[in-house]
Amino acid sequence: MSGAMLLEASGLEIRFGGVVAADGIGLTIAEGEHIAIIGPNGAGKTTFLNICTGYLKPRAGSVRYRGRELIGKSPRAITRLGIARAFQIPQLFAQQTVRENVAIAAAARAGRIAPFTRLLATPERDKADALLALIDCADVADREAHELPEGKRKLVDIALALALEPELLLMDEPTSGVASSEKFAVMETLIRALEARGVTSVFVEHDMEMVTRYATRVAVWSSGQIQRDGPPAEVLADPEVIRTVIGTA
Amino acid sequence: MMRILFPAILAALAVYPFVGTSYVPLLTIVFAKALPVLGIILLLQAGQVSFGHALFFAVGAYTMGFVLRDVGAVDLVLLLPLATLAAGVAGLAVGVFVVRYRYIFFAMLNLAFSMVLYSLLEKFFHITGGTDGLRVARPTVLGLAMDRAEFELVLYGVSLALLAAALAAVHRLLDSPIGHTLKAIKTNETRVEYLGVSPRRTLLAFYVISAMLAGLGGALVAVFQGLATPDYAYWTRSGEMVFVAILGGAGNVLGALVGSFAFEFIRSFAAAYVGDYWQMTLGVVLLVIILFQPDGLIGLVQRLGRRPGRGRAGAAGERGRSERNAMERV
Amino acid sequence: MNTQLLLLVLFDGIAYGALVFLVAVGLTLVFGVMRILNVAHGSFYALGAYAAVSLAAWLATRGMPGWLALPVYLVTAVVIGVVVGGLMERFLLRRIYDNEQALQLLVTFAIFMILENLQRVIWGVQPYFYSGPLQALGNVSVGGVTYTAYQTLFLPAIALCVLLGLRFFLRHTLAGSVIVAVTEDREAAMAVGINARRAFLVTFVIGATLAALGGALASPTTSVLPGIGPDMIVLSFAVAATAGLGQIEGAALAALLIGLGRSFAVFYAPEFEVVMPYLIMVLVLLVRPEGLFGRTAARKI
Amino acid sequence: ADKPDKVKVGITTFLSGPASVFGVPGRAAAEILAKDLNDRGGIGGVPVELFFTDEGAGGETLASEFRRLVQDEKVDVMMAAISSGNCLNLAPLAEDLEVINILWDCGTQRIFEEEDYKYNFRTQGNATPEMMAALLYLLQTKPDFSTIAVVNQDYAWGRDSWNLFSSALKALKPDVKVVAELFPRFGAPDYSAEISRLQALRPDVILSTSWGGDLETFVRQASQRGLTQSSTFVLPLAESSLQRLGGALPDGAIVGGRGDHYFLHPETKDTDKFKAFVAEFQDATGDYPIYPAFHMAQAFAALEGAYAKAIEANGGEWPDEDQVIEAMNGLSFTGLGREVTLREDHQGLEDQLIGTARTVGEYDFPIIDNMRIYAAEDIMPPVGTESVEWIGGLDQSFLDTKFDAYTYGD
Amino acid sequence: MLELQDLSVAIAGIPILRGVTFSVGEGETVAYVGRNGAGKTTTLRAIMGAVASTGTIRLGGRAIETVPAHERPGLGIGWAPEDRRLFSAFTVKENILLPARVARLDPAERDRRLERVYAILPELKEMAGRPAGSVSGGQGKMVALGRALMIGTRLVLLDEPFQGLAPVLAQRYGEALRALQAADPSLSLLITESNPALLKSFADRTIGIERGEIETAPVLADPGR
Ligand SMILES: Nc1ncnc2c1ncn2[C@@H]1O[C@H](COP(=O)(O)OP(=O)(O)OP(=O)(O)O)[C@@H](O)[C@H]1O
Ligand SMILES: Nc1ncnc2c1ncn2[C@@H]1O[C@H](COP(=O)(O)OP(=O)(O)OP(=O)(O)O)[C@@H](O)[C@H]1O
Ligand SMILES: CC(C)C[C@H](N)C(=O)O
Ligand SMILES: [Mg+2]
Ligand SMILES: [Mg+2]
Repeated sequence: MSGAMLLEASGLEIRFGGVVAADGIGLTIAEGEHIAIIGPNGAGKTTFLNICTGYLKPRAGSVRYRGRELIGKSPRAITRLGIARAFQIPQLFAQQTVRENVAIAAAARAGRIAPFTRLLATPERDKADALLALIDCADVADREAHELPEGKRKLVDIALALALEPELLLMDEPTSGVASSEKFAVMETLIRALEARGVTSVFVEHDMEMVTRYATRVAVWSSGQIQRDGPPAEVLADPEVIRTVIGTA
Repeated sequence: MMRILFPAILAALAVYPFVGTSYVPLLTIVFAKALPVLGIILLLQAGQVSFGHALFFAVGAYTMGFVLRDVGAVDLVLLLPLATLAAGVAGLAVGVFVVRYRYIFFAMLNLAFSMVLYSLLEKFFHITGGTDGLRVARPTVLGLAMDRAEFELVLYGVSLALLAAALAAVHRLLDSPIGHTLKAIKTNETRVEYLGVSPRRTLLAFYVISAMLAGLGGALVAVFQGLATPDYAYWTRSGEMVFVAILGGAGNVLGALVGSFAFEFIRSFAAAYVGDYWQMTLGVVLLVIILFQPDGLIGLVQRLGRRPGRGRAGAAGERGRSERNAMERV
Repeated sequence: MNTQLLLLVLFDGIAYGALVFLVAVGLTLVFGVMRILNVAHGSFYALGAYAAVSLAAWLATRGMPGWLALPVYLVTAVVIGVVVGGLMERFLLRRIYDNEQALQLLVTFAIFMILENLQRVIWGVQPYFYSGPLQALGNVSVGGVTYTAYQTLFLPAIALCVLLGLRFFLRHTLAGSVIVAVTEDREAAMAVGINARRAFLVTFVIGATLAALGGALASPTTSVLPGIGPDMIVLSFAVAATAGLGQIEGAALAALLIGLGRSFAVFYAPEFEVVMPYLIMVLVLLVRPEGLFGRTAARKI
Repeated sequence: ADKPDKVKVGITTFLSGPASVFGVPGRAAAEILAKDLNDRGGIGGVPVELFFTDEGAGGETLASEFRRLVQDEKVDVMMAAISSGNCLNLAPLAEDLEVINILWDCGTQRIFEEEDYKYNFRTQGNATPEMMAALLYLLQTKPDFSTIAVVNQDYAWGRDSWNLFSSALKALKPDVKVVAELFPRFGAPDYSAEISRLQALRPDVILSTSWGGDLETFVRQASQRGLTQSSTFVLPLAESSLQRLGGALPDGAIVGGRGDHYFLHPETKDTDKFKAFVAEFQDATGDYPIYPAFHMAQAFAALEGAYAKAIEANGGEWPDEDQVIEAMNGLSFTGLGREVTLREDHQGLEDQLIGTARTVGEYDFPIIDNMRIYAAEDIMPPVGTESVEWIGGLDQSFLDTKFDAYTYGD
Repeated sequence: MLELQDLSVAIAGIPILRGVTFSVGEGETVAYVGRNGAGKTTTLRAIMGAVASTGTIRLGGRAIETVPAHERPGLGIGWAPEDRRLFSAFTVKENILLPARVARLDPAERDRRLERVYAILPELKEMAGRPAGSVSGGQGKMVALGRALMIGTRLVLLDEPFQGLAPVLAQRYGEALRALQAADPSLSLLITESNPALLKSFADRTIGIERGEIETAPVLADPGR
């Protein structure tokens, strides 16, 4: 099922004071994959995403995207290459409405400056509404972002990433904080949308249920290293992984 | 409100000179000074307070002075664009540097630059006329030399027209995609980066525009007063501009006009009637506005037309605030 | 340039820097803690100077020896800090903590205008002058040049004490931690039992007191006149920004730089005297965008 | 024209900022003078009404206020201004607004040398005679010095006055070395660094044409650090600060008052008019009058005189503006010093009184002793000649310029 | 221990809690569940006095709605906010100790509690010296929990404590919290969770909230569906 090589990370190292957050991380991602990253807290999962998106610069190692080196590039440049990111802690524009939030992202994607047309009169408006409907946040479209409850904020955060129409989408615990009643429904539609658009995705996740359902592959982080990497069935069955991450239900 | 109120005000102001003249000079100043305020409002959208826009005001003013002194009789129609351009160039030069900074650093760097200009204007007595300033001769308009009365009338019209154009343009601009990006910088710059957009360049673009607005204002004031002095660039001037922006209300471009109007009138009446107390009067008025009308005079009008649930800072306060410093934190 | 001149530059620089620091540190503190750029700070300075000079001069006519003015200054400063600063925080600032920074700044701007005017009403526009302490402490001679011990020794000493005192207060006392916590997140602070309001009040009063003290201590060295406030405040701004957000040590270094820069200018390039503080600030921020001692913001995402 | 019910007079003076030390006494004087005038029935039976506005508010606000007074209040005469800078800006404005303007205190000589004005008149001397008097007095009384330093405020007055003084010095005593030219900004609160530098340089003479708060701060800090012991101070404007400086000003400093006026003026101090004014001024302010007060007296004398002359010329009828202007030309009037005459270039001819500070029993502040009064004509260029070139042509004979000498007490 | 009598909150005019009424018994552990935006966090913030509310809030029989926000922790209420709210200027340890210092506990007592916290959350001991600003999302949650336990002697409010925690840890917390109750039977816990499955294991009781109102018959959303 997995197509051409998309992203290739190798030998990533970074430490903060004493903490080793990445210690020779290497991971390859092929088109069409949906890779779940699991691992104990503080293992370095977010750090990995931070490196891939240019927020942190590793002491060593490289990340190639379609053969292009990403290390040293700014988050902006990397985003322009088609890599979008959703955050563990939602990053929204607090004082603008949810619809505006998403439309801004869409406009950024379209490179639309249009100094004299209203944002909500541009085609981006419809894009925004479509996306909000997808993650079923249409009801809060007119709320200012800071008014939203945590769960909704997470979803809107994902919508912003989607609005960039990325080739590769990196999501940091996309549905943590989203009520379990919606969780699955949302992730379901989300993954379908990604498939439909042919978007490859990586998502950090602590909910094994999610992992088993939606990941095509699982990578297990543990104190800055990749402890295990493979198809969900195998990896989640690995006693070591069960001991360090999953625990006995 | 831009639809109803704006045209109404314009119409009223446009016919005024035909019914009465005594406030023509004061109103001209009001219009001219509303321009830099508009520039301030622009930057406030991105959460940035410039404490140095007097710099560009002064650049505009002195450009007029220098050209008229050293080049000779240049026509107003040429002078204004010239001064605006000069301010724009200055804005670019300073902007490239300051847009890298935020909050107090942004505010203070702007202040620093304007104070540097201020000191230079003061020090280079033989070029700039020093503290006493530079006289600005009265230029021709479309080739005609005019006496004071005519010229003041013309200037009234010109300032009003320019201001109206600027207000309309900025209003559009702020609601446009790039305008919204600007506002986004205020609450979450990191995310803007992650949208593939450069906050700095966006800010720079608007910075230059605001500088040009300030410059135009300075130019108009200078020809009107026939004078350009270093304290055009002094920090309290910049403070005044921010002051007026808040007084009028930074939430809407009309705030610039309303604020400038209120400010100049309060000032001249205070000067006339409470004499030594004019400063205090202004201060008290401002306090009252901020405490009881945080979104400025314009907010009063605006409030009526606003849907509930979108209340600004005041209302959504608690969470709004914690949200804000959450944003600083996350 | 010969060493003797350098020496003089050094002394003038330190003397002036010490004074600037005493005033600017209060502003830096208030800004660091409350994120409010207090434009009225300069007015506290002026009030301090006026109150101190008129009180001391009056007492002197009642036969108070010059050195006794020093304790008087301290008392005046504290009274002003507590009364004026306290009232301002309690009845004005407290109401706008939830509003935007720009708005908070403007409130202080309004208060600045009012206080400036008020001070003119109370003390008029005539200059006041009383240099009792200055004379009491006498002169010292350096390389054939006479300095007042007050400016070259006493003020720097005081500045040093204030620096160390504040440092200790913020780093090693509960009150200090409380203030720091409140700065970062009021709601969270309340949730661990901190009385945010009191913390803000205390901070602001300290800041105001320092400004007033600066004014009081400056009064013997200059005639107290309308307009000293606004001049001092821009300097304090420059210091606060150069220092880095709320960095006490930064403020000290920045003030010193500015002091030296100024006296350098006077000796070697008088035209640049006025520009110096700003040039220094621009240069520093060019190299260190977060200010001299500024910490780069904590992890964001 | 038929009689108005008031003659409105607008006056600009420093009411705020360091300079207000100097401007406020000016206002006090104006109020006293207006009251007296009105008690005497006003101008040709018409009372005067005064409108004050603050020069401290800054050039632009001042210009607007000037406008407002002329256009809205419809004042008949303006009196502007103290600061040379403001005069340079307001004189053209007055011309533009076609209102009579009396330059009541500002000093820069450039005003009438660079422009011809119809509506502007200066009822007092200007920088040139004021500086020449100071220089002459120095050269005549303390000729043996070889180095000089200047500490002036950084604005028109400070610059122009030094320009005049120094070029005259170059012409008359070329060997003197200028060791430092310091122009601290107007209103600077602290001169420590400047003083250190001066102490390092040890000039024989230190000139400062500063005034108001600035002068006081400078002199205080200088004397505190013993600078006043090591150098001779030449302070052409210090008369206006003597009372507040008290002991800080060392005996022996050369002190002037920009014209011939002084509350102990040897020729006029005993006239009833003079005594009455000093008394009233003391009641009002608690101080002896300083020279802005005297300059104000001259402005009022000129105003009254001009109207009287115009009314007479108009056969008892109330004059229109042009007739008043007509009357102003060549007008002679007497304030509280000697008589002053307006030349055809509208510049006043005012003699110059200057002397040496000395502490005496009767006053708790130094008084001016060894006074010399120089005649205006002798120490300023004739109409049409620019000061700078006139000074260029000075030679040693200038040092023999006559004067009337007086010592305190007789 | 805790009793809420028709507690209502409105923000910017919108009603967010409508007459919320329920109680948590002494030593009881209550799961407070509801979908996003139901009002869980707001309820906790109201109890802490972080938002203005109407109705009554009783702690151990005493009405505390009039007690100023900053004095409520002193009554023995600890709160671990959903969004962590750490003080990044301090280290992890300083964060945990802060409530105790503010309450001026004597050092002995303070250390006793600190040990208890470390016992429950050993990870914190390792992180003790690190700047709180630098810790990871999940680590942050732990620090917030530890901080709440320092001061919360009678009632601890946990806002989605498991959110973002690796499952092993989540489980261990379950156990740890139970251990806590065992150690101190009078301690009451109110735990919000949008994912009730995690609480099934040890909550004594579940209260549901929906659109700001208490659901009478809370149906625990079953993950399977
Ligand atoms: N400052 C505010 N302004 C306007 N509405 C607000 C504000 N704060 C909260 N709300 C609204 O109150 C409702 C409850 O929010 P709350 O955070 O309590 O939900 P929650 O149950 O905690 O959701 P989650 O499980 O996602 O944390 C939401 O609809 C939210 O939009
Ligand atoms: N900017 C930083 N400064 C200092 N330390 C950091 C920084 N970013 C990460 N760390 C440390 O690196 C380690 C890995 O952090 P990271 O956020 O990647 O963990 P994580 O796997 O995402 O954990 P979680 O599942 O809780 O989010 C943590 O111990 C954290 O304290
Ligand atoms: C007060 C005066 C000394 C002012 C000075 N004559 C000037 O022209 O500015
Ligand atoms: Mg993470
Ligand atoms: Mg919640």
